[in-house]
Amino acid sequence: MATSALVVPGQVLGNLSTHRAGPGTHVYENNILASIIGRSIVTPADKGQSGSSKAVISVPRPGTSPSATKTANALPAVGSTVLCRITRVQQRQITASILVVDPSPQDVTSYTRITDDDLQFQAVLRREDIRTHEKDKVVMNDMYRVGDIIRAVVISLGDERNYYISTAGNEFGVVVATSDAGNAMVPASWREMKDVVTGQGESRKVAKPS
Amino acid sequence: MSDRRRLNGPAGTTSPPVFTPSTGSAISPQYRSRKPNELRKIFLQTGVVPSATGSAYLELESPPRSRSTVLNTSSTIKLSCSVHGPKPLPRTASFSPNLQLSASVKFAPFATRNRQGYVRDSTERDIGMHLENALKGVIIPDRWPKSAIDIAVTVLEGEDDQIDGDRIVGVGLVNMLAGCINVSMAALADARVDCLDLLAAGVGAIVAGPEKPLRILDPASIEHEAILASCLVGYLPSRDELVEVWTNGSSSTQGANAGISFDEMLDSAVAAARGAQTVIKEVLVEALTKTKGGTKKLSHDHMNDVEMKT
Amino acid sequence: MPSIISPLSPDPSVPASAMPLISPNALLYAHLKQSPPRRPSSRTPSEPRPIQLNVGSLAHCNGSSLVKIGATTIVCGVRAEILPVTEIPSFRITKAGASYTPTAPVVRDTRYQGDTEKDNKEEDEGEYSPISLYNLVVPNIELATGCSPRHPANAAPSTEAQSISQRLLSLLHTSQLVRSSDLEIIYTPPAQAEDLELGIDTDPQLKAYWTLYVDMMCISHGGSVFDAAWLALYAALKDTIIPKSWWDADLEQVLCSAEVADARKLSLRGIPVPSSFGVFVPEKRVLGQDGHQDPYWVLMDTDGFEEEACAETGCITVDAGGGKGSSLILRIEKNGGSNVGVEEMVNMVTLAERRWQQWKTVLDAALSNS
Amino acid sequence: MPSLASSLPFSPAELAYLHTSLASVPPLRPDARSLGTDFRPLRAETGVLPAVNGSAHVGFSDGREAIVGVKLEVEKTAGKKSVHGPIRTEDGVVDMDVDVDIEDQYQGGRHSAKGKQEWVTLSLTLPGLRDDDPNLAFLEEMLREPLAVASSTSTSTSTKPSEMGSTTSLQDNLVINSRWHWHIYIDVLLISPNGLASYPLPLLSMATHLALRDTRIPRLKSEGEEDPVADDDWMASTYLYPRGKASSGVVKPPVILLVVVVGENAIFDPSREELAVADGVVAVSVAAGVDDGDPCKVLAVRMIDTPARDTMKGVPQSGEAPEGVDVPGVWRPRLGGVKRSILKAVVKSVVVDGVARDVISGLDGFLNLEAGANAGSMAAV
Amino acid sequence: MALTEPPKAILHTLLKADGSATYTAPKNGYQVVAGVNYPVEVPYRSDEIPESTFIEVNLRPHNGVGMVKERHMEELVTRTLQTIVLGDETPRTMLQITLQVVNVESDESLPGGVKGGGQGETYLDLLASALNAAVLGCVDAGVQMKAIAGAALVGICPDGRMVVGPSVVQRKKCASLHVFAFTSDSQTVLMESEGKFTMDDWKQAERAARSAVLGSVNKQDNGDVTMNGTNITSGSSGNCLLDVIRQALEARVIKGGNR
Repeated sequence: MATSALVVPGQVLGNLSTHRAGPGTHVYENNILASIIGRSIVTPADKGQSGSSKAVISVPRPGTSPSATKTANALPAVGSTVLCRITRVQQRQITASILVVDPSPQDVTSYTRITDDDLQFQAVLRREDIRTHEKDKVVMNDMYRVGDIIRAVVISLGDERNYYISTAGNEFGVVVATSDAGNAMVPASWREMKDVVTGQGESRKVAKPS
Repeated sequence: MSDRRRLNGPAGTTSPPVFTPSTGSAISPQYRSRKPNELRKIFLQTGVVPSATGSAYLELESPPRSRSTVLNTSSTIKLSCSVHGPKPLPRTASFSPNLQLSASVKFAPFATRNRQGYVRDSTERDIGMHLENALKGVIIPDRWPKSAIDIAVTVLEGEDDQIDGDRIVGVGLVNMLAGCINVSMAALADARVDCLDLLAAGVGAIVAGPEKPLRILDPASIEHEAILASCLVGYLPSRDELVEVWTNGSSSTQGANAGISFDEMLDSAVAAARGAQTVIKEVLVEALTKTKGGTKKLSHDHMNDVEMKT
Repeated sequence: MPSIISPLSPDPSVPASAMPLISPNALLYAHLKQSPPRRPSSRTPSEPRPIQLNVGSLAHCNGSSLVKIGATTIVCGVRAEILPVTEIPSFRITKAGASYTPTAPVVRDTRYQGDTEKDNKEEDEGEYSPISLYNLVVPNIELATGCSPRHPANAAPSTEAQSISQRLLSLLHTSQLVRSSDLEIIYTPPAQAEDLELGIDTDPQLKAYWTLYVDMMCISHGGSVFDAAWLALYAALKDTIIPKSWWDADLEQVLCSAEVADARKLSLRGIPVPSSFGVFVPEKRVLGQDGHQDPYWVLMDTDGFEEEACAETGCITVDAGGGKGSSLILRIEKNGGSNVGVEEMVNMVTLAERRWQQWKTVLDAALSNS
Repeated sequence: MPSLASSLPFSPAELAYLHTSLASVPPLRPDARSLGTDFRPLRAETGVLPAVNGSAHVGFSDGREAIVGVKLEVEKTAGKKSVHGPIRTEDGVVDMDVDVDIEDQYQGGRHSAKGKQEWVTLSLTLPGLRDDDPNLAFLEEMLREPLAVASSTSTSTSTKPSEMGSTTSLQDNLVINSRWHWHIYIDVLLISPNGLASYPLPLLSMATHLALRDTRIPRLKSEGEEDPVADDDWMASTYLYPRGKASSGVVKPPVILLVVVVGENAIFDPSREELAVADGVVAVSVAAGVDDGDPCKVLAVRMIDTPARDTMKGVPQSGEAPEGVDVPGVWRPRLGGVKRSILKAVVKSVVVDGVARDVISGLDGFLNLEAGANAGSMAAV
Repeated sequence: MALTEPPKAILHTLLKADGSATYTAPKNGYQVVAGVNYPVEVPYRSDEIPESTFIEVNLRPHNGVGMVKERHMEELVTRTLQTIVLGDETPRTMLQITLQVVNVESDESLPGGVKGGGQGETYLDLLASALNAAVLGCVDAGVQMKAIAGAALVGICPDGRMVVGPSVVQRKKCASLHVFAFTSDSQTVLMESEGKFTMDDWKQAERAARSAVLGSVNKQDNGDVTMNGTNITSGSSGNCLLDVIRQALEARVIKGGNR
């Protein structure tokens, strides 16, 4: 198959004996068929992987780098990092709506994507998943406030309404916050963010800027 | 008909105009100018609704009618479809590891000769169920767990149907469903939803031919006196599988007498489906090449325009 | 979309591409802050989007149109149905020569002197135009067609749909677009001799009205839906043909001739053209860093994204075709904020007139080749 | 019918077991029915409702029941001249819907003897389900469709108004004269423990079949173009579907059979377990041949969504198998549709192998063809 | 042009509601009763706004049930209140306002049997009264607002004359109708004009409405107004809308006590 031929769902791309199926394809009677329209890409198998040495055929979705396994408006999977906006802070848990899955600098999201809270997937951050140490002495209001943008990792598909996320670990926590005075805030330490205008500090669980 | 959430017409009931048989141009029923196995020209375009995940606009054109009379009969079909997903499940849904697909069909009030109301009636719900059944057969549901996808088809112009009265029944409805399946598949492909194959729908029919019944593809109900039996299939070409079958009209078995058997009618419908699929595949591939590298999703200033053929 | 370093968080791990999702307000501010101010859709604040128009493409309608303004697509169909006068509750026909005079004392203008003089005379509808009294023109917009994620398919009409329908109806009535004389079906009994002795009057009687159902389906919701809906309604009414109709005395019924040659067009009064605008006010948290003084921008013809970020919105409907020097304003609406006052309105009217010219050229082009 | 909340969803292991047993040749059915074409016993009776023209009550062995009532009313045909809507004389109800018939030139005089589809109204009610539920609309359409289909392909239209000719459909027999016709109302009531999840289509179609066979049309004292006046002597009324002595030359209403495709096998009268693992579900409406020798005719075929698509995936012991490789004995939700060849075989088995004829003749057993007692349980065919 | 006859406003006319008011338009036009409940639990989780107050307005016309026209007016009143109500003070709560039209000046000149207020009639006349009643209700319920808003209806007759608060018959004869709503710090929060008019007509109408709502232009420079009811500077002897509201407040606070 030409490396970047235009394919349509149902088009045979290769055989299971010679290739492995990547994203955007499915298998039927040990043939690999395309499952979306796009350009089929054959990426040689990198030796390091324990898997078999066969090349991977995949049909990437627009707006994502060919190698990235995720899709443009992908679904959060277990282990993917997500950016969420906090909508509700309760005693035992925090509800947030998932905005971006696996944020990477190259992917380009259209500016017309609608960001209403009720149209996004909902996630729940339980009290004991907020941080790794002193799990029981967590004071919710010192960790997160409504309206903060946090970076977290999905730990389970959860029940029919919510995914379960966790911010245990330094690189997870608040990324963008607004102070009570309504100004933007800049991270000051791992436990505190400082108001840009008034300089007044507020306590948050801050994500370590990478 | 006081619908509280819409502007209502006059208090009394209005009725469609009654036309007198105009002397000069009594319209002779147009006979089919197409060959028995020739489909109507398909005009398809994707990406008509930028804010949807995927969308498509389909038009089945019929040879241009003389517009000499106000009451012109046309067998063109114009459909628009938009796909929204993957969306979070509604609150009432139960847990499911698969993608929940819901499809619906709505006639525009001006789509048919008799004005349709805004509230969905049983014909639209029936076609909606058919469409949902066909599309559930083509998607791969476990790729997107715990999410829902909404497919909404709007019928802008329906085929004129021989049988008068306010319900569209007969071949007009079957052609409408075939159009809905094809436009939904194009929209799903545009939305990059994982599908097994490029599903296509085709209609085969048995018509009262000059001496013995005739088998034709893509029948337009205006062009035939009596349509004895019609058969619609939703067909997966690469798997040679049928996800949707809807036949009505009696077909005898195994050609016991001069009648055409069920199997032959099914094969003619599959041939019609294959023909439709090649056209749709061309348009999708050409739409892809027009937007190099498939970044069509992001460029918003240039909109591939939608012209509606008269 | 120009890649901009988000003013909010220098943290590179939050990619610029996520900005529109995290804070649309900040993104719009970052674009407008540049000089000259540009919008994410690379338009200047006062630049409207191009309009595309197709007319007369639906078979089962008396008149139809398709309008595309940027990402907003609306298909409009006009259906004419007959409303016999007997169906109107409490309707009394008076004998007077005027086509109809419900018992209201208002005498409509004299109607039947020569027709030619009527065409250009901007005669008025009088207070009790039958169109608004008996709902003879019924505009309705349907947004539940899956035209945007916020409008799911097959839901009951949302508040936005009802608001747009009501605004269309008000503009239709106040601009007196449709002449009620176009919608009347008059019957003049043949003046045989014996009728006079029996006292049967041979004056023209009004037997029925034409009712125009104007249905608009919003295929794609891309902001400023009211503008596109009104322009679609206008183009469809312009394209509408009313078949020749007469009252059949013995059948007690209105019959029509199916000939297009006999049919007639509607003569519409003036060309009202609405142009919507939004007023963008950056949030305090975004402003805090720059201390920018000029807090708001007026964006003409807002698209879906900008409409979401502007709390204060409005619309000006002008008709610059009057030829009486300064154009006539038909409707001004503004709500949701307190930034725009009388002064800004003045230059916005000039922008509205420019939009009027833009629509005029598009309309003439479409009508000429349809 | 999507799998509404069936009472107890099956586990992947159960589904795998059921699928392999049903896919084997010959199919091993969970309720030990020997052949794929065996039917479960059902009990039925006709003439159960007093104030109707025809009625039937059918019950299946798994507790589902259907009661059907058929009523006929005289209605004015909306001809060219009618101005203000038909007035129903039978029970004095003035029906004001303005039914102005459009005299279309391109229609030609084609529909003089033919009936209109609107004269047949079928409504299905299931307590507990909203009446605008798409599934009810789908079922109503499925039941009404074959009735409207001319029962044979030859195009000659018989002119005998009320006697069931061999070539006309139901609505053609409702014509009284050019100005009046009968309007037939078929009301179906379904009583079922797990709602529509048990695909009640065959039960409903058999009940409708028996009710229509039991329907009697009052004899008209008026002739020709006069306004219809009915003879109130019930014994003088004739059957809508006349019952000839021998079963030849007699047209019967259609019956809908539900066929489940598992692997290569076609399985009839599927129970809940068999439906749960179906690769495809096909509903075939069949009309019996006019005289004995004739094979049955297929009136309508519809494919229905199979509940096996929305099920959980089984996890093999030996860890996740690469996608697409089928581990025997591990359930995988069904993808795609039914092979074309298998579908043709299914329709052929319904019509040619005589399953339809057995079912229809079996149903005759319930009708007291002569007279007298009606209850009679139908032995397994 | 001074207001001929001031509107009437009475606070706390209902007992059970958190706040209530009755507003009667001049020339005994519309009379609207507003019932306000604030702050209340938001019924549907999807309507809840995490950082602000959800405002819901229900408008009941005098005859029959609310149709499309009433939905549009509710939307306009809601958006106007959103500009003046400090929503962030009480996040995730609801401000519910119910407006009931109790009296309408009947229009005898309508052709026999045709009731006024039909679908084809304008909605601007009721909009001004509804907005004033809503603001009065919020004031009585103690809703936290950054300013008070008032609206006035102005009609322009074919001969160019400005009529503030036209009666039903006058409205029928007007070439154009205008509704303007101003906050007490003299910003315009709502403009609704329909009919045929030029730019200077519109400016004149705006000035007339402004003086009807805010009183004459030369307010004392520090913005506050002498509370003795007779506002000499405005020379309009206290019959501009803000004065009416102020008098109603005095009646409620000083004389009425907590009735």
